[in-house]
Amino acid sequence: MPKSMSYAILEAIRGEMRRDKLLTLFYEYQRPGGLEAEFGRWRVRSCAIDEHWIVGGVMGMSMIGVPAIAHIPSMATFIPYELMFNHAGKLRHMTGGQAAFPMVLWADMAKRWAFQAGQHADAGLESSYARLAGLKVVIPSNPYDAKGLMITAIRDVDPVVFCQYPVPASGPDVPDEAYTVPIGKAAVRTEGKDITIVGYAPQTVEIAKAVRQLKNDGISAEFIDPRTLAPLEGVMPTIIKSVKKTGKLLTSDEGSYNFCNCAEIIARVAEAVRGAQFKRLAFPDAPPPGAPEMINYMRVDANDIVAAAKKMVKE
Amino acid sequence: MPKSMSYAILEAIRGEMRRDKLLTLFYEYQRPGGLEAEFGRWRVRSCAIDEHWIVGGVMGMSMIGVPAIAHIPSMATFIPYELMFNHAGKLRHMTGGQAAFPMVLWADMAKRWAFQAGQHADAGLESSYARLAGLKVVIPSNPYDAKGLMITAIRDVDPVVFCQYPVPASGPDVPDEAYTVPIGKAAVRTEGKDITIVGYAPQTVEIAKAVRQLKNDGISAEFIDPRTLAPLEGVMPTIIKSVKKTGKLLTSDEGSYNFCNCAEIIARVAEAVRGAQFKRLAFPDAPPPGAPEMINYMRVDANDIVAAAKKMVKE
Amino acid sequence: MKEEVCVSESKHVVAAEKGDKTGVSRRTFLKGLGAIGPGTIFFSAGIARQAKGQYGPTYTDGLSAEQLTAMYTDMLKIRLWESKIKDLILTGGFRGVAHLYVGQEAIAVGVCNALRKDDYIASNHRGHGHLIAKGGDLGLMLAEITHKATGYCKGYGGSLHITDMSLGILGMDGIVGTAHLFGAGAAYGIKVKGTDQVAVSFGGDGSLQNSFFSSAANAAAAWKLPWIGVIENNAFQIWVRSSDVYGIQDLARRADGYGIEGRVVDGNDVLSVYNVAKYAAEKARAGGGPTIIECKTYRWYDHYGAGGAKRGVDGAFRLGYRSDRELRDWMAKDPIPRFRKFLVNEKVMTEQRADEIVAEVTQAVEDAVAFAKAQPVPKPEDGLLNVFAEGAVPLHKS
Amino acid sequence: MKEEVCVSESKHVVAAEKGDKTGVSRRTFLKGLGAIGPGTIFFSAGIARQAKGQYGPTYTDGLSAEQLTAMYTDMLKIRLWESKIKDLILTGGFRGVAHLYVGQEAIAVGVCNALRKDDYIASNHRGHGHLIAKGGDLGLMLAEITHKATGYCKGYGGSLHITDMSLGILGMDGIVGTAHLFGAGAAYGIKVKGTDQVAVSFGGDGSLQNSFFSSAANAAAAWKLPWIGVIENNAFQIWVRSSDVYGIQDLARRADGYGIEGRVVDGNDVLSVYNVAKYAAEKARAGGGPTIIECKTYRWYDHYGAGGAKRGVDGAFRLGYRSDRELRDWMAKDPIPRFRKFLVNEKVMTEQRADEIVAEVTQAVEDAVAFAKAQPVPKPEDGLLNVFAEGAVPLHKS
Ligand SMILES: Cc1ncc(C[n+]2csc(CCOP(=O)(O)OP(=O)(O)O)c2C)c(N)n1
Ligand SMILES: Cc1ncc(C[n+]2csc(CCOP(=O)(O)OP(=O)(O)O)c2C)c(N)n1
Ligand SMILES: [Mg+2]
Ligand SMILES: [Mg+2]
Repeated sequence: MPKSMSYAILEAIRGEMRRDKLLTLFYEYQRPGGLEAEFGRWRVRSCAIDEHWIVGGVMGMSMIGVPAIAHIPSMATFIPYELMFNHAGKLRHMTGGQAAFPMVLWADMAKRWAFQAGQHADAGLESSYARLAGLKVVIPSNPYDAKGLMITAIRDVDPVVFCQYPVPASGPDVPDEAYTVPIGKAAVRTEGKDITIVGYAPQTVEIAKAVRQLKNDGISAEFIDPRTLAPLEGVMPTIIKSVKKTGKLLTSDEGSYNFCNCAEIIARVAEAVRGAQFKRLAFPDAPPPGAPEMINYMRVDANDIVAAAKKMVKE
Repeated sequence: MPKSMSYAILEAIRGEMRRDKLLTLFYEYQRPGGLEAEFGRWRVRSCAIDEHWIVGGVMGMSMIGVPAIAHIPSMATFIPYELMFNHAGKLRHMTGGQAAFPMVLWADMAKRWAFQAGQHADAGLESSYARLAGLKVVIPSNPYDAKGLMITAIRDVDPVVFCQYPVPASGPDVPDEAYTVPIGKAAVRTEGKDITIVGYAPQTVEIAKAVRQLKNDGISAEFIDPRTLAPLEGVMPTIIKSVKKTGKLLTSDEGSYNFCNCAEIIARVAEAVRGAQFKRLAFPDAPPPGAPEMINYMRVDANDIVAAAKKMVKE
Repeated sequence: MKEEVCVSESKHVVAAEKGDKTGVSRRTFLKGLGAIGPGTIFFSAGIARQAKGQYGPTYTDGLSAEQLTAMYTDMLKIRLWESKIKDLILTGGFRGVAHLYVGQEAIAVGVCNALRKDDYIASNHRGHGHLIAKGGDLGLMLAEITHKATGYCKGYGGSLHITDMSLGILGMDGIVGTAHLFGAGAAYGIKVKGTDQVAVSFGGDGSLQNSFFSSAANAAAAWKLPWIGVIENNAFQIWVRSSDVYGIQDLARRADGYGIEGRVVDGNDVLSVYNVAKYAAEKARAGGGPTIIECKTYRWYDHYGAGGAKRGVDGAFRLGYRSDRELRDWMAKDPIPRFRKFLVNEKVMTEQRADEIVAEVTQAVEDAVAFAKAQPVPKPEDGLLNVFAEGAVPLHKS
Repeated sequence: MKEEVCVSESKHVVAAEKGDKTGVSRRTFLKGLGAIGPGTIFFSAGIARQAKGQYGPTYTDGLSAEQLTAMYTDMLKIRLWESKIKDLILTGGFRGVAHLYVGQEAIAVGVCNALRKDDYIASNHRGHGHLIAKGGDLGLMLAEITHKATGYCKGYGGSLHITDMSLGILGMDGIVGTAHLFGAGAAYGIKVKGTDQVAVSFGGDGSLQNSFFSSAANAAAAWKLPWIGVIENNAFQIWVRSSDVYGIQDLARRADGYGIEGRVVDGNDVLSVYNVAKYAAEKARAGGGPTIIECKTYRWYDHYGAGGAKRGVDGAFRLGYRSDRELRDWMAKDPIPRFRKFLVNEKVMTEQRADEIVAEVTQAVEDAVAFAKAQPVPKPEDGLLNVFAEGAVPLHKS
C-alpha cells in the first residue's frame, strides 16, 4: 500500500525529530500518531484551541533556537495571520538579520467537499500567505513531494508555511529514508506541446484526469505543478518556458477566483510572454455552500478543464 | 482650504450618524474629532487595544440591526482578518440570506514612509481582503471619493472594507452635503491613447506626476483609478476598454509585488485582451526598512513610472 | 511507526476498559429514575464570595406548571430528535453531519427558559439544543441539516450553521469561541438601541482561548453590557481534556480576571441552570452587567457524528480518549429523568402525562423526519446567490 | 464640526490646568530628594491571599553594594540617554522616532537585575529602558534609533525594534502585546532545552487584550512555564485611560483567571520591583511556574515623541488627556532620587560618588551621541537583503 500524504509527512517529522533533539511540534486535536509516545509530551504538545498560542508559542521558541512546527486545523488558518505577517515574515529584516524563525506552519487545508459549509470547505487560503514578505509557502500535491518538502521546510532557517491539502496518494513511492525536495522549484508532471496547464493540490487530480482525456482527443497538454507559491522566482522559468512553447496557459484553482494563486502566475507570464492566450478556472467568489448540488456545481472539475483547453486550442 | 481625506470621511460619518440614530463607531486611539461630543460615548466608543473586539463587537451589533463602523489602526489590519473572512464574508451565504452585517471596517493604512520600519510602513494589505468572498473593498484616492464611498459603504447592507491611505488632498471639492460614489466603478483620471496606467491611493500621486511628465514628452497616457478592489466585475470593463485602445497596461503598486492588487488586474486583462503588453511595478517582496536610504530606493516613484512607460511605448 | 499513524480527529485508544456493557437502551433513561439526588449548585473557590443564598437547587419561583412542563418537553425534544439523527447517521446515507448535544439538554433549556423571546442567543457547533430551546422548529432544522432548499438556511449551512433570526437566534457557528464575541457585540447593540434585551452566548470548555472570549469579556465588563457567557464544560475539546491545557479547574474563575461575576453550576440540573441564568438575565436587564456561567456536564456521544454509538442505544462507548465508566457515571446523572422525577414528586405532572409527552415528542420527531425527507434539494446555481444582498456572483468554470 | 476634526493620535484637550508651571529643570530631579517615603509594595484585593511577608520595600538581601550601585547607574543611563534623545528630537532633524521610557526606569532595572545574563526578555514599543537594563550598548542603540548601518539592527529597525540576541534580548516590537506571547514561547523552548533559564516579557497596561497575552498566560499556567509577564501600568494606552476600557483596576487580577500568581508592585520603587521579580525568577527556575507582575507607574512624556516637552526640562506638560497636576504628583515619586536617597542613607554610596556617577553617565551619553553621529548610513540596496537568510529579493521598479 502506498504511503498516504499524512503518513509521509509524519515520517518526515519523525525522522527530523530524531535528527534534531530540540525539534518540537505543537498541535491541536489532529493527533500526530506515534510521535508523542516516542518523543514525549514536551516535544509533542497537544494544545488548547488557541491558534495564537500554537503559532506564537512556536515563534517564541524558534527565536531562542528551538526549531518547531505549528500544526493548525483548516478552519483556523487565518487566526495566526497577523503573527506570521508582522513577526515571522518581518523580524529577520527588521533586526538586520538577527532574528530567525526556524519554524514550519503546517497548515491543514480543506477542499470543496459537500456537507461542510462555509468555514469547513474553503480553499485557496494559501494565496493570502504567499503575498506576505519573508515567508516561504509550499503546497505538495503528492506524498513524495510532501515528505521531501517537509524535510526541507524543517531544515530551512526561515519560516515556511506548509499547506497540506487532502489529496489521494499518487506519484512516486515514498522512500523510508530522509530526502529533500527543493523549495522554489516547479515540477513538470506531463510534457506536452499544445497547451500549458498549471494547478496544484486538489486540482492536480482533476488536471491529471483532464490531461489523459485531452490526450485521447489528440491534444498534448503540458501539466506543471508549481509546488511552491512563494518565492515564485524559481518557479516561473519552468512555466514561462512552457508557455513560450505552447502559447497557451490554462490555470485551475480550488480556491476562489479573485486573487487566486494562479492570477499571480498568469500576471507574471503575461509580462514575460507577449501574445499568449490565458484562461483561469476557479471556484466562484462565494463561500462554499453545504448542499452537494450547489458546491459540486461551483467547483472546477476535469470536464471543465477539458472543455476550456479544447476551446483555447481551437481558437 | 480644501477638505482633507480625514475631514471628508468624518463629515460623511457625522452626516450618516445624524441620519441613522443607531449608527455606531468603535475606534481605538485615532480620535474621531467632534463626534463623541455630538453623539455620546455609546455611539462613539473609544476601545481598548483589542481589534478583535472592535471588529467582532461591531459584527455582533450589526447582526442585530445596529449598523456600525470599526476603525482600526494600520499595524493591526490583519488582527481581525479571520473574523472578516469566516464570518462577515460568509454568514449571509451560510444562513441562506438571513445574516447581514451592515458594517464598515474602516482600515487606516500606512504608506512607505521612512523611520517606521516593518510594522508601521507596510502597504498593499488590501489585496488580502479583496480575495475574501462576501466582502467589498474600496480604496479612495481623494477626499471627494472618500466621502462618497464612505456614505455608500455605510448605507450598504453588506460588509465593506474601507481603506484609508494617507494621500494629500486633490480632485474635486468636497460638498458639505451627502452624496454617494458607487462601489464597483473605476474612475478614468486622465484620458489618453498610448498606454494605460492603473494605480490607486498613494501611487496616484506618483502616477499623476508621471502622466504630466509623459505628456511633456509626447506620450498620452490614460490613467485609471480602480477605487474598488472587490468585486472587480464592474471595474474591469473600464480598464479592459482602455487596454483594447492602448494595447499597453502599466500598473504601479505601493504594496509588495507578489499577489499585489494589480496582479489580479493584469491577469484579468490578459484573459480579455490578447497580445497586449504588460508591466507591473511594485515594492519588492520585503518588509519596509526604517532607514530612508533603503525604503526610498525600494519604493516606486514617478520617475520609475515614466521610465517604464517610455520603454513600453518604444517597444 | 506503523501505518496507523494518522493526522485526524481519530481516537487514541488509551485504556479502553474491557468487558463494558456497550450501552443502555433508549428506553432505560426514561424509566430509570435511579438514585440521583436533587441538583446541586456549587461555586468555585475563587468566586465563592459572590455566592448568593437564594439559588437553591429546586427553586422554582415564578415558574408555572405550564412552563415547567414546557421545559421538560423541550429537553425531550432535544434528546429524541438528536437520537433520531444519530440513528439516521448510523443507517447510512445521511445528507449531513452533526455534533450531538445529548447529555447537555439541561443547559440549553435552563438558559433559554430564563430568556425572553426577544433576547438573543449566539450558538456554536454543538448548538442544536440551544436552537430547540429557543423555539427552533424540528422540521426546518432537520431539513437544514440535510441541506434541503427549504431548511432554515436553504441548505447552504447545514448542521453547523442553523440560524433563525426571527427567534433571536444569531446562529450556530463552526469557529470555536466567536459566539461569545458576537453575543457581547449584540449586547453592546442593545445598549445603543436602548432596549432591555439580553444577549447570551454559548461555548464549550474549549471556547475560552482564541481571543474571542477574552475580547467579549473585557468589553462586557468595562461597560456593563447585558451579556451572559455560558460555558458548557463537558471536559473535552474533541478528545483533549481541558485539564491538560488549562491552568484552572473551574472555568468560571476566568470571569474574575475581567471583573465579571462567575458562577459554576451543575449543568445536568435544569433548575439550577435556570435559576442562575434567570438571575443573570435580570441583573443584565437592570444594568448590572455581565455574568459568566460555567455549567459542568458531559456529552454522551463522540465529538462529532455517531462513532462508538449504536442504533436505538444511548451513548457512545469505547472511544479511547474516555473511559466507559466515566460516561456511565455521567449517564446516571441524566438530566431528563432527574427533572421528570422532580416534576412528578412536586405534582407538577403525573407519570401518565409525562409518558404522554414522550409519545407526543416521539411523534413530533417522526413528523420532522417525514417533513425533511419530502423537501426539495437546492438548485445548483443558487450557490451563486446570497454572497451579497443583491445579485449573483459569476461562475468561473469556463 | 470645525476643520480641527482629525483622525490621528492627536491630543484631546480635556481640562488643561491653567497656570501650571511648565516643568522641572533637569537638574532638579537629581537634587530634589523630596519627602518621598520608602517604596511600598501592595497587592490587589483579589490576590491578597497570595501575599508573602518577605517582600519588604527595602529588602536588599543578596544585593551587593556593587550591584546596587550598578542599578542606580542603569537607571541614570536610561534617564539621561532618553532625555538626550528628547532634546535631540526637539532640536529638529532627528533621524528617527522614540517612545520615551522616562519615569518608568525602576521597572526595567528592577526586573532585569533579578535576571541572569542568559535569561531572555521580550520587549515592546517602549523598550529602550529594558534594553539598557539588560546590558544594551548606548552607542549601538542610538545608532540604531537614527537608522545607521552599524546600529543594532543595521538601521533597518530603528527605535521600535532594537534587538540584541547575544544579550538574550528578543527585541522590541511595534505590535502591542506580542512580547508576552514570544516570552511565553521562549519559556516553553527553555523547557524543551532543559535549562533553568527564565523568559520575561514586558507590556503596558494596554497589552492585556488582543489575544497575545491571553494565549501566553494560559499556556504558561497549564504547563508551569518559566515565564514572567511584567505589566507596566502607566494608566494610559496612548491617551485612553485603561480604567475606561477595562473592568478591573488592578491588572494583576487578570492573572488569577488563568491560575497564575499575580502581584501588584510600586513600579517607582526599584527594590520592590527587584524583590518581586527575584522571587518570580527563582520560582520559575525551580519549576514553580509563571508570575504576572503589575507595576504601577507613569510616563513623563507623551506617548510618542517630544510633544509638550522642552529642551533641558523634564516632563511633557499640557497634553490635554492628562492634568499637569497628575504628572507632577508622579514626578514627585521619581524613582531615581528616591533610590539615591536610600543608597546614601544605607551608606551604599556617598553623595559624592552618586554625583560622580551622574557625571560618568552624562559623559557616556555624550559619547553615544558622538558615536552614533559618526556612523555611516545604510546602502540603499541593502533593503533587499535579510528578507530570507540567504540572497536578495528582486527590485520591481522597472
Ligand atoms: C478556531 C477553531 N479551532 C479549531 C476548531 C476545530 N474544533 C471544532 S469543535 C472543537 C472542540 C470544541 O471544544 P469545546 O469548545 O469544549 O466544545 P464541545 O465540542 O466540547 O462542545 C475544535 C477543536 C474550530 N472549529 N475552530
Ligand atoms: C495591535 C496594535 N494595536 C494598536 C497599536 C497602536 N499602539 C501603539 S502603542 C499603543 C498604546 C500602548 O499602550 P500600553 O500597552 O499601555 O503601553 P504604553 O505606551 O503606555 O507604554 C497603541 C494603541 C499597535 N501598535 N498594535
Ligand atoms: Mg468541551
Ligand atoms: Mg500604558
